[in-house]
Formats: sequence, C-alpha cells, structure tokens
Amino acid sequence: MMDCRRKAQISRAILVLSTVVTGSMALVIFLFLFRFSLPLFSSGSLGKFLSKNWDPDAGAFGVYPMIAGSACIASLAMVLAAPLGVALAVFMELYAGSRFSRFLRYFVELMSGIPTVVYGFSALFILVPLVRNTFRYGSGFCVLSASLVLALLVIPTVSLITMDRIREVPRDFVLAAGSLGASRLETLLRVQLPYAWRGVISAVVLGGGRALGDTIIALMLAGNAVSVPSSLLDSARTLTAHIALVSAADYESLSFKAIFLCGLVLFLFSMFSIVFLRVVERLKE
Amino acid sequence: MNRVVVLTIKVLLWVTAVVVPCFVGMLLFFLLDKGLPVISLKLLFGDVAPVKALLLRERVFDGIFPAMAGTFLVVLLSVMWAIPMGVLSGIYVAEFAGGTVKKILDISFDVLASVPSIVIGLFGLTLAIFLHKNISHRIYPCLLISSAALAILILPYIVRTTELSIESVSLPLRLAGLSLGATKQRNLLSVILPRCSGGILSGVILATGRAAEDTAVIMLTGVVASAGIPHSLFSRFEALPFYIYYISSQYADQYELKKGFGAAIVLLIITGMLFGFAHLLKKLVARKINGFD
Amino acid sequence: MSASAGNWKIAVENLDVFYGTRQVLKNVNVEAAEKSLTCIVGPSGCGKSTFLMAINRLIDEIPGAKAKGKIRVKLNDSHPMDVLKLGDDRLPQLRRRIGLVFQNPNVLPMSVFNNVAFPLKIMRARKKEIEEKVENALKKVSLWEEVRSRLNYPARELSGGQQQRLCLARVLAMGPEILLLDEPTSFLDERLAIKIESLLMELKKEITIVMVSHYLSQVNRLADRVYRLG
Amino acid sequence: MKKTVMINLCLLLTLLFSVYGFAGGLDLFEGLSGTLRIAGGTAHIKCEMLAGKRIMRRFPGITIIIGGGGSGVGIKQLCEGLIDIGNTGRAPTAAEIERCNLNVYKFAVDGIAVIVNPQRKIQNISTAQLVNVFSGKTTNWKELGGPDATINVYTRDSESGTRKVFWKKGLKRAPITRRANFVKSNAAMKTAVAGDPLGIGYISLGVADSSVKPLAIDGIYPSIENVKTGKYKIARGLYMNTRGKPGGLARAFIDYMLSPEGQELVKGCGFLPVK
Repeated sequence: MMDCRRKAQISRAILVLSTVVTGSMALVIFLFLFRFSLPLFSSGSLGKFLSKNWDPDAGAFGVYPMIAGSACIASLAMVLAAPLGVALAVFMELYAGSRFSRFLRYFVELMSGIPTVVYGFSALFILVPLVRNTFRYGSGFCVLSASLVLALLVIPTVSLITMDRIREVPRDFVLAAGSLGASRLETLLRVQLPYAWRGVISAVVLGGGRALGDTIIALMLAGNAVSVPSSLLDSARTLTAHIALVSAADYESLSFKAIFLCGLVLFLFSMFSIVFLRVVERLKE
Repeated sequence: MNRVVVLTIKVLLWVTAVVVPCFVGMLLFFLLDKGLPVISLKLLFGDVAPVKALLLRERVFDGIFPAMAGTFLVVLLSVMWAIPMGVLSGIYVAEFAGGTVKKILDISFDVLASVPSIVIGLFGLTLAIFLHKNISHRIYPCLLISSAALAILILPYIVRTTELSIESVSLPLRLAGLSLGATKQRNLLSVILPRCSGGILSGVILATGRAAEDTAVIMLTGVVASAGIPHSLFSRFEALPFYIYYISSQYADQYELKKGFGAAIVLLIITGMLFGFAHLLKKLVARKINGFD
Repeated sequence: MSASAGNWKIAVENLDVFYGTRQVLKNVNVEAAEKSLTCIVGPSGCGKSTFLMAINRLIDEIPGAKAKGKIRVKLNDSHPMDVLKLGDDRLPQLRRRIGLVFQNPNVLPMSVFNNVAFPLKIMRARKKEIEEKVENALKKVSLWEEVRSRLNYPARELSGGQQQRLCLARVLAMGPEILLLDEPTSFLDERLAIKIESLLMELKKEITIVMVSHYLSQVNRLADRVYRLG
Repeated sequence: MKKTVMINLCLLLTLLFSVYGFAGGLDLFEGLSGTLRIAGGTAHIKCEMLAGKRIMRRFPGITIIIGGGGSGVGIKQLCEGLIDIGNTGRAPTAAEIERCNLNVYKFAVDGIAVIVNPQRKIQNISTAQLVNVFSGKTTNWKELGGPDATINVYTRDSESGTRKVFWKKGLKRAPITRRANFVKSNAAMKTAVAGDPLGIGYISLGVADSSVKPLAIDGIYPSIENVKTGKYKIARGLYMNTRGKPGGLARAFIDYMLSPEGQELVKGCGFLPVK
C-alpha cells in the first residue's frame, strides 16, 4: 500500500517537473532575449538602435528598416491571404460534400504541409523573373514577391481555422435560417460567418503571426536591402531575415545586441497577439 | 440578396477556389518538371556505391545523402527530446492542473507555439556560445544544440495535441474505470492513454514534419553546407532544407541547381508522407471514437 | 393512385427517410387538406420532426440524411409538384412558402427585431414594410407588448416561452401558405397555450397547418384530421 | 622541338601526380584524424573544398568542414574559438591581430571584378561611373549606354572582406546605396547577377565564370594577368588565420595549401599563387 502511494508520488513529481520545464520555456526565451538586449534600454541608446541606418562599419545599428520591412511584407501577405483564406473556407462549406470541395479541402491541407523552403525555391525561379519582367522595375526580389508566396503559406492556416469555426456554429442556427428561406450562401454570410467572427479574427491573427515569423521566404525572395521600402517592387529586409543574415559569434558586440532587439520585437508581437486573441475569444457578442 | 450580388459573390468564390490551387499547382509542377528527371541514385550518392554509403564505408561528396542523413538524425533526436517532455506535460495539464495554473500553462504554450522559429534558433545559438565560453570549449553549434532547439519548436504542438486528446475522452469512460476502483494513475495508464494514443501519435507525426521542414532554427545552430555524416552529437551536420536554401543562392553550375530541385522534391516527399500519415491516423481515430460512443 | 379526391394541399406518399443507414421513417402516407389543421401523433423518437423537415426539404441540411418517395404540394399559382424532385436552387423559395417552427425555439444569434426581420430582409423587403410586418407578427403571437421595449436586445435573453412565440412570429412574418408546427405549445404555460391555440384556429381559415403534438387534448380540440406515426 | 615535348610531358606528369596526390603534399596529413573547422571569407570556399575533398578521400578519419559568413565572421568565430581556421579576403587589422593573437597566412592573391549579366553589351566602365552606380546616383542602364531599365545593384554585407576591399579600392570609399540587394557570399553574387539581366555586382575573380561578364575598369580588364602585373588595382590577398600558433590539422592544412600541390590548386581556382 505504502509502495503504491510512493509510486504515485514519484510519477506525479516527474509530471510536475517536465511541466515546469516545458511551461517555463516561453518565459526563459523571453528573459534571455530581454537580458541580452537590456543594455540597449538602460544605456539610453535605444533611439540609436531604432534609427533608420544599419551600417556596422560606421557604427550605425538601426533596425527600423527591418521593422518596416517586416510590417510591409507581412501585412501585404495578410491583405491577400485573409480574404482568400476566408473565401476558400466559405467555398468549402457552401459546396460541402461535392467532389471539388473535398478535393479542395485535401489540397489546402496538403498546402499546409509544403515546406517553406520548397515554396521559396520554386518561386525564386518562376515568380521572381515573372515580377521582374512584368513590371520592368527592379530585380524581382521585392516586397511583392515575398508577400505573394507568404500569402500561399498563410492561406491554409486562415481557411482551415475559419472552416473549423464555421462548423462549430450550432446546427440549430443553420436549420433556422434554412427554414426561413435563406439559401446556403445567405446562411453562411448572414448567420454562420457573423456568428464565427471571433474564429475569423483568430484565424487572421494566427496567420499574421505566421507571416511575420517566417524567415526563409523573405530571405530568399525579398532582396534583403536595408532600406524602408517605398514601393511594392522595392527590395526589403524583414526582422527574421536580418537575424539570419547577421551571423555573428560574439554576443557582446553591438550588432549582436541589435539582433536580440529584433528577436525581442518578434517575441513581443507574438505574445501580444496571443493575449489579444484570448481577450477577443472572451468578448461577448 | 440581390441576384447580381449573389452572382458576384459566387463568381469570386469560384475564382478563389480555382486560382489558389492553380498557383500552388504551378509552383509544384515547375518543381516536379525540373526535379523528377534528376531523381536517381546518383542524386543521392554521387559516384559512391549506395551500399557502401549506407554502411558508412565510403563518404559521399556529390550526393544529397549526407543531407538526408543529417535531417533524419536531427529530427529523430529532436523528437526524442520533445516526446517525453511534451506528452508528460500534456498529461499534467489535462489531468492534474486546475484553474489558474492551467490557464497560465495554456497561454505559455500558445505563446511558445507562436514564437518565430528564427528566434528559437537565436536562443539555441546563444546557448551554444554561452556553453562554449563557460562550460566546455568542446561545445559548438552542433547536432545536439540544433536538435534541442528544434525540440523547443515542436514541444507546444505535442503538449497541445496530448492535452486535447486526453480531454476529448468522454466522462462516462473516465468514470467507468474509476468506479471499478482504479486509482487516478491506473485509470490514466490503462483506460485514458490507450484510448487517445492515436490522437497523440498523429500530433507527434505532424510535429515531426514541422521539425523536418524548418530551416531557420538549424541555420543558426549548427547546420553547414558540407559536413558529411555527423559522427557525434557535437558534430556539425547537413540538412535537406538548408541544402535547398544554400543551392538556391549559390549553385555553381546547372548540375548543382538540378540537385537542388531533386533535393526539394525529396524533402516534399518526406514531409508529404509524414503529413499524409498523420491525417490518415487522425481519420482512423475519429472513426474509432464515433464508432464506440 | 394519386391522393384521394378533394382539395388536398400536401400529399405524402410512401415516404422513407434514412439517416446514413438508419431508417427513421418507413412508408409514411399523409394527406393534408387545404385550410385545415392536420395533426401528427406518435411516440417520441418516431420521426415526427423528421417528417416535418422532409416536407420543406430542410433534411437536406442534415449531413447524411436522405428521403425517398413522393411529397406532392399544391402551392398557389403553380402546378402541383413533387417537393423531393426540386432543384437545390429552388429550396429557399419553397421554404418561404412552407414555414416550419421547431419544437426547441432556435432563435438566431441576433436581436429580437432582426430575428423576425431576417426572412424579410432576405426577400429584400423595404425597411418600412419590414417594420410593419415585424410588429404585426409579434402582435399575432401576443408578444408585442412584452418585447416592444427590447427589440434590440439579443433574442437569446428572452424566456423560453417568449422565444417559442418569437419563432412562430418569425415564420408568420414570411406569410407562408403552409405552416409546419413541431409541438408549438411545449414551452408555454396554460394561459399562453390557449392563446396560441386560438391563434391557430384563426390561422387555419387562411393557411394549411400540419402540427406535431402529443397533448391528446390539444389534438382533439384543434385537429381536422389525425395521423399516427410509428 | 623535341625538348619542348619532353618538358610538356614532364609538366603533365607532375600535374597528374599532384592531382592523384602521390607527390608528397597529402603526406602532411599522415597519422592525423579529427575535425578541422574553417569559416569566414567566401572567396576561399571553392578552393578549400577541392583541397578538403582530396584530403578526406585519402584519409577517412579526417573531416574538414568549411563554412561561409564573410571575413568578419571568420575573425569573430576564430576569436571565440568556434573554428580552427578563419578565412579572410582582406588583411586582418592590427586590432584584430592583437585582440585574438592571430597568426596570418596569405596563400593566394585575388582580384575583385565588377560583373554584369552577359546580356549587357557594356564592356568598360569608368571609376566615376562605377561610383555613381553603386552610390545610387546612376539608376538607369540608359546612362551607361544600355536599355531604358533600372540598374539592380547587388552588394555584400559588412562582414564581407570582398566588400571592404572593393569599397576602398574600387569605389574610393564612396557609400553604397541602401537600396542594394544583399547576397551572402561570392558564389551567391555570381548566381544573382547571372540570373538578373539588369544586375550589377562585384565578385572574387576566382569565383567568377562564364555565367557573368566582368567589366574592364577605366580600360583595364580584370584578369589574373593584370592583377599579377599590378595593372588591375582592385586586388587583395586571401588569408587563412589561426589563433596562436596552429597545430595538428590546421597546421597541416595551411602547409598543404602553401605546398607546391596546394599552390597548383590555387592557380587552378583562378587565383594567383603566392609562391
């Protein structure tokens, strides 16, 4: 009997221990990003690191162009992916049961499994020359190319979450709307989608997080110029690509500290988006 | 609704439903068109006899075999770290944590899941440098560091699927075990876990796919363009996604570029198989649950 | 072969309904005369609700459900038709003419006003017309006085009885020719039940009603004809 | 006549021997095993890879890992002790040498060429034009006698030794436009300009091949001959650096690169050998 209780205690201790480790991982990563970028805050030189210039030889470590680049590329990707993703979800629900709709569902799931580097690799040889030749401006490595491919990356996230949330709308509402003479499309647009608006927001925010957090597509397709893009055909660098490009070994150096600032910005954004979602999900109608 | 409006909406929906797959299809078709003719034993092993390469008798310099082996090893290791930690944490969150603790843990895992992989890579890199400076000069960015960082990347997925699978076990089934005098632990082990092992497994496979395709984490933590097959945890290594990225930016000649296409297809096949298997498993699990309840 | 002579409105012949492989209704034959009240009775779970949903083809919205047989309906200004043979695109029209009120009040997640206005908005009625029709419908089910000050509140905040009457009002606002009712008084106290019953007596002078009920006394009071299922 | 044939034959034989590694060079590695880590300058990679393959084919116990990153990264990683040899495409600065106690080995001389896509007709560019293009003042090929299209400038990041030398000797320290696309290595520069008909960049002579077109600067063509005679000015040494005195594999590798066999390899790579 005693033995049994002992066993229970041990197994419980193991569970608690592993949970403490995994559960605190996010916090650990945050603390370490914060710890290494802390000198930037305390020395009052934060302004220098948020300036528009990145030129380590000249002692300029501004990451503002990268913040702007990330914002441009991710938001353009979302402008494309959000409506397309929601439209795909609505389409799949509207024609649920049809062969094409089922194919589409498989296809979107398949899309979510395509490695990002494969997307980037293909787009490098098709999309970049296409953009270059179509617009006859710039190298084709630009905000537009990266955003288009990022949109493809994000569409499955948006449409699969939206579709799940549409399906969670109680059947009663669908039947009620149907019995009142609403067509399937009307039911979807007037009842199901409005009822699932929190789900749509979740889908878009999570998709946006994916677009902002992806490294390889922007790295391969955006051209990585350190300047604030002024047109969609301009080359730009994202925060993530910047971290990948500035390979350094010395975490005391200023360029490495600037990298931690980039990491911190990315981390804070993902944290706030999660908190934002929690708040939205808790909102009443 | 107005007929015109309805028609417009339907046309837009159809256009979306056709254009998006076409666009993706175009990218994939291009890849297959260029890459399929390259797929051969030569792509994998170069001029070395496959058997010799597989038995590690001879080193492969001109094939993607070392990259495949590196990906396999780093993913295997990361899954080995992540499964026990993730499943145990998932069990704790689902069965034992209550109220505020559960809420905090849930948020923490959601945040971890949304942290960009390059940030996790940065964490791994700094950890490696820190260990190198302060613990042992023998530690570099390497297979061990990479696999640990990848494990952090996939941990939240495993925790969440474990948690959700356990919570989806119906109350009557739970009570059935308990009412027969089983302890909570006993019930968990012999009733609940077997019941949701399929769900957990499909989550683990999806996470494996995630680890196999990620480039950003390994890029900062020890992958290189040519290293051969790693012979210890402290070796640098090659990996397929990084190889593809590397070739894309600096192929020396057309043959090397073709190898890049071939490698992309191989990676696509690997992740595709993992995802397909996970979905199949999910479906089987769903059918089983529907069938019993 | 066809329905017996007379002024029938609905004639159901050899109706079978399946959910997946499970058969819910077997060889049902019902005939409802125009401007009368037909009652369907039977033990619970015998498929009464399914029967109603088959008539306006709402079972199409239930995954895996399938109906076989004939459901012929004679609507004003059109030839008799077999409902089960209608194309998908004509279902919304059909359902507007054949109103269905569920047993459990399934109000839509919107305000009280919008619940009643929903079918009217879909039919693209004018704003003025909508307001009038909503008020009339709510008055008919004696709900107007109770909710006139709360028209913009979520319908879900109403009591069960109020919700049930709201659902009835919603259907009446469409101006249907046929009314399908599933236990229309189950959530109401006696006083209100009597009110609704007298409303139904009034309504059946104008439209055809098919009602499911298991209050035998109610059936005896209201029905022109009674069918037993199961 | 007969004599020249004899000499040619001899040369051929030595070449063959050196290729197959009988001629002593590889013997430096006899009895050694383990891992040699090299990183940094990217002009070195191709040549060192060739050497590495030869060595690893002969000695299965030796692993040589060559990474990139740029000269700056090479020095930093070397200082941190993360690698054994740090490549630089420029001479390490006095500060770097002192801080990390560097031993510096120059094993080749390299030129840096301005390259465009072979589709461009342009053959020559003046220093003034070059400065204008790279600082972003000249933005259209029309101004260089080409079609009416934008010039896409490709550059390297601040870790690059190639960039530092090109900036100093080619651009006379004029700033490089911030709108320039960044590439990660010399090889990546070649790939980028070969793929962009409107691109312009700068690259190690040893890495350039027929997929890109080098431009003469002020009438002087960037060939290894012109580098040798000193006519082409944008040239630099290629260095291997170690922290303190090298030992073991690092010592052997450096010796090998400086041996006749290694220097032959250097020549084959399109660089000027130092011996």
